[in-house]
Amino acid sequence: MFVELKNITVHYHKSLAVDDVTIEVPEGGVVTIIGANGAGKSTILRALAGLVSLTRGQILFQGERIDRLETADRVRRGIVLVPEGRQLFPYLPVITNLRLGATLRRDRAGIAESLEYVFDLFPRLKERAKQDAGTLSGGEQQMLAIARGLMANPRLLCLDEPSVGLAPIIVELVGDVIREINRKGISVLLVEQNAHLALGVAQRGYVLEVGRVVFQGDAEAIRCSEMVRKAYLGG
Amino acid sequence: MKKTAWVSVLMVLMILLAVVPALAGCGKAEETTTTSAPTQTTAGPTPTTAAPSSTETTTAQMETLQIGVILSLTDWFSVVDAAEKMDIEYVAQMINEDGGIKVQGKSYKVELVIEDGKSSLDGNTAAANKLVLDKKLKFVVGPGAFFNLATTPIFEQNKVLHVANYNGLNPAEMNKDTRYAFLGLDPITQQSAALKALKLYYPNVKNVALASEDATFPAFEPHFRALVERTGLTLAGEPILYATQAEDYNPIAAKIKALNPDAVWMPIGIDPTYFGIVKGLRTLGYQGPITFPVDAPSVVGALGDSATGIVGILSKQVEDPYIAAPMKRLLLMGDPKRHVFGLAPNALYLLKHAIEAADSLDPTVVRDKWETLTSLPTLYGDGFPSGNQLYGLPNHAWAHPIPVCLINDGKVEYKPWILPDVTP
Amino acid sequence: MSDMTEIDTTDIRLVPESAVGQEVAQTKSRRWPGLSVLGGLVLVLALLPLGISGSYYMHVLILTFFYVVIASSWRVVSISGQFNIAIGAFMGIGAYAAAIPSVWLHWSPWVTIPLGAVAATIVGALLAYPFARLRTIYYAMGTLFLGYVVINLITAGGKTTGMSTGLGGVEPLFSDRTYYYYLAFGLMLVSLACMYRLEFSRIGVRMKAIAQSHQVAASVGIGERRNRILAVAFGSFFAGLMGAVYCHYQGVASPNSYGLGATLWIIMYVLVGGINSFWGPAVGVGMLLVIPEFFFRDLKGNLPYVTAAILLIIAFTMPEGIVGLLKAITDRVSRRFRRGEVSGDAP
Amino acid sequence: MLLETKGLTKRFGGLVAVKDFDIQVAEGEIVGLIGPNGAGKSTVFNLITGVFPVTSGRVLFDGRDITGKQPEQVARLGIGRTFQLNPLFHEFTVLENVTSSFELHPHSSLFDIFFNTRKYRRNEAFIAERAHEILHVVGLERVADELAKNLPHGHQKMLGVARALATRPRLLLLDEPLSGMNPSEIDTSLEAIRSMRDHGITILIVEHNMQILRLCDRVVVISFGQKICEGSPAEVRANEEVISAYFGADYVC
Amino acid sequence: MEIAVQTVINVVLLGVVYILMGIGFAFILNLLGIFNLAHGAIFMSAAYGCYLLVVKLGLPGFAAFPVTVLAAAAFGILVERFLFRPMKADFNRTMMVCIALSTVLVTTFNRFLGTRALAIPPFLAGTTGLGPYRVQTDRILAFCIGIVLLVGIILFVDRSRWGAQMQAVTQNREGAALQGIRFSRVAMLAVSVGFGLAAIGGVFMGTLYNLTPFIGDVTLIKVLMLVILAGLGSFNGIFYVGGLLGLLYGALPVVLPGAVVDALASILVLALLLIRPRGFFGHE
Repeated sequence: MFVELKNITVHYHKSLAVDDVTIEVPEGGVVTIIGANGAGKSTILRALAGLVSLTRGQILFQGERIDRLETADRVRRGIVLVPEGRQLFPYLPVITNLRLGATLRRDRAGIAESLEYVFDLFPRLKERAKQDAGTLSGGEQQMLAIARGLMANPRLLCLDEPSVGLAPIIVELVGDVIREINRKGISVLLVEQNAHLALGVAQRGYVLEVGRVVFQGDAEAIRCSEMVRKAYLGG
Repeated sequence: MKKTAWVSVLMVLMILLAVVPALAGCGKAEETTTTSAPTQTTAGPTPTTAAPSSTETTTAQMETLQIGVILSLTDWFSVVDAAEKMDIEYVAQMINEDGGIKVQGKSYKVELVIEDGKSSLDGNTAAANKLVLDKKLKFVVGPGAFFNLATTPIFEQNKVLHVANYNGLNPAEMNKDTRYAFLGLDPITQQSAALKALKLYYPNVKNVALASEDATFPAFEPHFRALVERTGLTLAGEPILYATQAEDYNPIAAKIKALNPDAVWMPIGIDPTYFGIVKGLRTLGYQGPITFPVDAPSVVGALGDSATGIVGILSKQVEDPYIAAPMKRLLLMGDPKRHVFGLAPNALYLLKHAIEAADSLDPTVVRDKWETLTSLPTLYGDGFPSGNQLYGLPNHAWAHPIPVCLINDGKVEYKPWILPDVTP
Repeated sequence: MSDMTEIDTTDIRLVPESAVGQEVAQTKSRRWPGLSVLGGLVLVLALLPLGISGSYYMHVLILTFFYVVIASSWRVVSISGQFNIAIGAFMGIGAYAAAIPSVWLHWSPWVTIPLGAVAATIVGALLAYPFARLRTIYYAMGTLFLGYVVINLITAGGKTTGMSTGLGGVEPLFSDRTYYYYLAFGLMLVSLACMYRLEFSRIGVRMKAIAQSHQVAASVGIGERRNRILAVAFGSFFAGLMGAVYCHYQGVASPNSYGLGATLWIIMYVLVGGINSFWGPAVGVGMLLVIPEFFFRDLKGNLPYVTAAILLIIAFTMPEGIVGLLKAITDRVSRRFRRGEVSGDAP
Repeated sequence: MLLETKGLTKRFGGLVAVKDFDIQVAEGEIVGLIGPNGAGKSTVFNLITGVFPVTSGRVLFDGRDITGKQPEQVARLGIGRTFQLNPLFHEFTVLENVTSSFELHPHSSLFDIFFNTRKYRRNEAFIAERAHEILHVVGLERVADELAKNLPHGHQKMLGVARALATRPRLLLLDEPLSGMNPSEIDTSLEAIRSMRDHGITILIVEHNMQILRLCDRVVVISFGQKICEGSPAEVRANEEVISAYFGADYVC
Repeated sequence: MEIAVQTVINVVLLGVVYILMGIGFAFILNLLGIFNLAHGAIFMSAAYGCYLLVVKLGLPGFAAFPVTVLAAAAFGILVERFLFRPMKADFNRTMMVCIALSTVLVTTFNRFLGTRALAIPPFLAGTTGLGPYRVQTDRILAFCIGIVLLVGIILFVDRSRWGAQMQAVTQNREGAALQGIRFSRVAMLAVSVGFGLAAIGGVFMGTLYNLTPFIGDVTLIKVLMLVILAGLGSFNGIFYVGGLLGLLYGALPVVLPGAVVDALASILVLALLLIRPRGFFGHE
């Protein structure tokens, strides 16, 4: 398996946030984690990125244990998190934000190529390259966040709630972008509470409830599961 | 409610902290032969036998007289007082080499008990309390400057005779009720010498600009104005005041220069401020003479080429041909090139002679005798009382000849010492 | 603040009254050992002058009493979430409000001391009003400059304040130091009692609530501004009182004692002792003021190295201060004890 | 109407977070305010309770204009609230969280508190008792002595409610009370909320969990700071267009 | 007229020194969240260090200057690693550590060199004509070096890789970590640059003015004023506010006596702070 979170348990302060969760992401796949607010979805991504430490369990990347590594070393291996709330550098121009995404890369040519790629993907960013990131609209900021993540040349891109606060039209666009990224061979781990968006792009999904996986399977199976519909789709 | 356990532990610790030293204090109190009642004026110094480890066999037989010293060894005033500590120790050594303090046929070896005044009134209070209450001393030298504000009440209350190095003219430091307060150097006389020297070596000077540190200046102001008048000069403009704690003295220098005076007179301050202003004045192209209390080598070292046209007072150097014998001897006891303020040492020197003149170790007796004396030897030559009217005390403040030097182009030229005017 | 609400007794009681009563009784009995130790300490300190009368230790202890109160009053302000770097200035306001009338108008110390305390309280409360807008680091820095301004004003005050040299000739209260000892000791006991009462009553709860979340506090009706002002006024009252008494004891008021340096050391006393516990300031003063005076007196100029070393040791090994560490230890012990109990009960 | 807002508008810099928002809550109702994340639901709460100053518009509580009042004054008038994030005094125990929230009923004056008068002691005893009762009601009695920060998420949420109840509100604003709860917890919570209403507390709930529809008498849907529809749960659920546009098509299927 | 010209020169020079110190302080504050109360002590120690190198070891001034600055920067790395990092940015603990560090440095220099006021010998002795006015050559030199450094810092922060990383960490620490920026390295860099800039300020002050173990205290207050007034996290603001403080402390003493200067300047600063609690140029 490409990336594997094995029986991970995470505590925030002293309270249990993620309890014995196992998640697998195949190479080149799109996997989603859905669940209500506070179910522990973001915590899983933060643990994967190395922002919080595990209480128990392992994280494997191509069979290698990475749960003790610094965030930077995980980024170097290609695990990149586009965090919730975007976490941009608001007082730096768009272009610098993008270049900072490539902090660990040394190949000038490769960086230039990536830059071209993200500008192709998001032409709006090219127009606003000199503008401070904080002055962008919500949708543009989300694009910038994704673009910045792509600048690191990721192998697994983790997206945390990319649809939050976006107009429906833009949400559609985010879905398209995720598919496009995936087409390039980048695996995607998507955390969403917009189940529609998530299940629309993912091949496989996990449903999280209070820190535990309560359901997993193909996107289609989840969509039609009675229990999930009741709890999360307002059925 | 879980708190109780640690509260108990804490309390036990605190009790230990309080009780152990208290017991130690009691023990000490029993050791000393004198009682602690401060009213008992007959209580002399603690005549304990000299330390057995003393290597000097000649002094081993002498009894010891402990004299307290308060100097600020830490914080900002240590720029002045750290040097004083070394010199006062040399003076004590000098006195001991001469056979100590002789009272009623007995010789007492001087042993200094130096306390740190921490450059603050709080620190000086603590130091004075330590000397008076803990060491039960009856004679104290110091502190210098305005720190006497804190110490004088303690000494008065405990009838401890104290000789301040110099003071800030605050009535709380010395007034008609502070009968145990003596002053090693009346600071006004020092400045009278500065003006006299200025007039002597720069006869063309008609007016002087007065620049001073602001805090102590108000007390000195009338006296300084009188001095200027008495010397036959006038003040150029109003006095220029500055704060001690500033980085850049160039604005002050610019202000002084704008008055366009014949000479600049800086009576109160500490070295860094003097140097800063002189440096500023000289870079601004001011050519006139400047007078302030200096240590010649320090000035040359710190100012380099700017050290020119300076009329210095109080510089004590071995190569000064006019130097008084005791001062020369003091200089030769250590590195003769060192920076000597010579104020605390002088106070100790005065005290020694006053005690010998009174032939008693009772501070009250010494005081009574001292009030009748009109001449005492100082490190600078013969001393004389000054400011009897000002302080309302007979012969409590003393003055002495003041060393003078001229510094031009980084070269020091020593001049005959000047006898200052007596302050009324 | 009128009290209009009657207790509504019609509410259904789900918890039997006896259970509540039991809890209270238990608390009381557990407090006894602590109280007796405290009483013992008070007794020892009250009798000490018999042994050390006229000794230097008396001065140190008087100073200790002063600083225990001042450091505690800083902590009282801090429990409302205000890191006030102007406590020295309030002390200074108290001191000068007492010293100036005493020196220039020859008022009796019995008038000037309350005057100093009241002046510090009023100035503190008035200044707290605009500062209640500031929070966290902005508050700390704002008060830092406030202290700086007060000291600068004193320093620029001309002859009235004696400028940076200080104002000498403040009339003494007593001629005998023993009286000062008892005065300082008594004031410390009263002040600490007041502060204890404040902290462990509903007022203290309000202040702590604000410190944790002013928004949540507001949502249950705890006003942020008024409680913060109250905390500052309360703290500056004791700081001002002690400043006033201290300047009469010393005979001088000097800006040096109230400046940034002095304030930072007061804060250090609290941090070393433990900012989160009532007895922290007292322990901190003991650690940084009393211990060096008693055990390292001969170091003189090297003394700062000792205090620096103490600070470093505390910072590295005891993030919560000395009392914090003791508390953690006793907590762990008692928890282990309790856990044993519980597991014994478990089926 | 117990609570009424008229033309409520809030701007943060150039961003309009809430625009011309009107809502009415009648005494004894449970009203749901639903919408996607970032729609401005919590901002509405903060405007009602005075945390943010209102840019324009008015807030009326029980016929009184409370626009521009400080949060603690609003609380005094009888509006309790919970918070979505950081809803607690973390360093207090669960019990202290509740007792410290008894600020308004019964109220002790500074004098009473400081001098520990009979009245203060009586009040405190009453508070201790009531606090236990409230904890019993929300099911936190067993963890009364735990520090609030050590509680699991769901318990923290319930503690937030307990704290709000201690102010004895006439109107209770609940900010996402169900987030982070598992289905069984949700059931108990819904039950608890319903019983609060039965005790005479009017409730306004912000939620994006659709299960809240089971509870509400009326629902207001908000998106991008604007009200897009209002009505009974059934009506709102039936409004296909709105739901699909803002919640995704799957909500309808 | 002449006094005006001199005042302008004083204001500019003082402003440059304040800005250098302020930027150094702000680097440490913005990145590590540490109010480095030992900044003044570092400033003073560097001045003494340079004095020792020149006077005791006989190094030429131009060699001693960079050596001092590099030594201070190296010291910064040590301090970050062994004093600041273990404190985990806890405000109270870092405060204790900073005060301890400051106490040790001040006491040490006071014990061993504090017995008299010293001055670092001038780099270029004498004065230079500036039109009809004369200015100390060292002041001109210091001014030029200062300006070059300021430009260098602006370029470093705006253009260099490290500068961008530092800004990124300042603006969003977690976001920066997610880009693979190692906080510990950037923090180390910030502290060492901060100490280096303090050292530059110290050497300037030691050459132009005088040297006592306590010069740091006065400067620290000014730097705190500067950083707070500029606003936490602000970089550009430091330049404006540095200029303002230079103006206050360079020009006010010309028109006002003694302690009144400090009183007035500090009241002004406090008033500004109360009007704009978050500073004038800070973000948000």
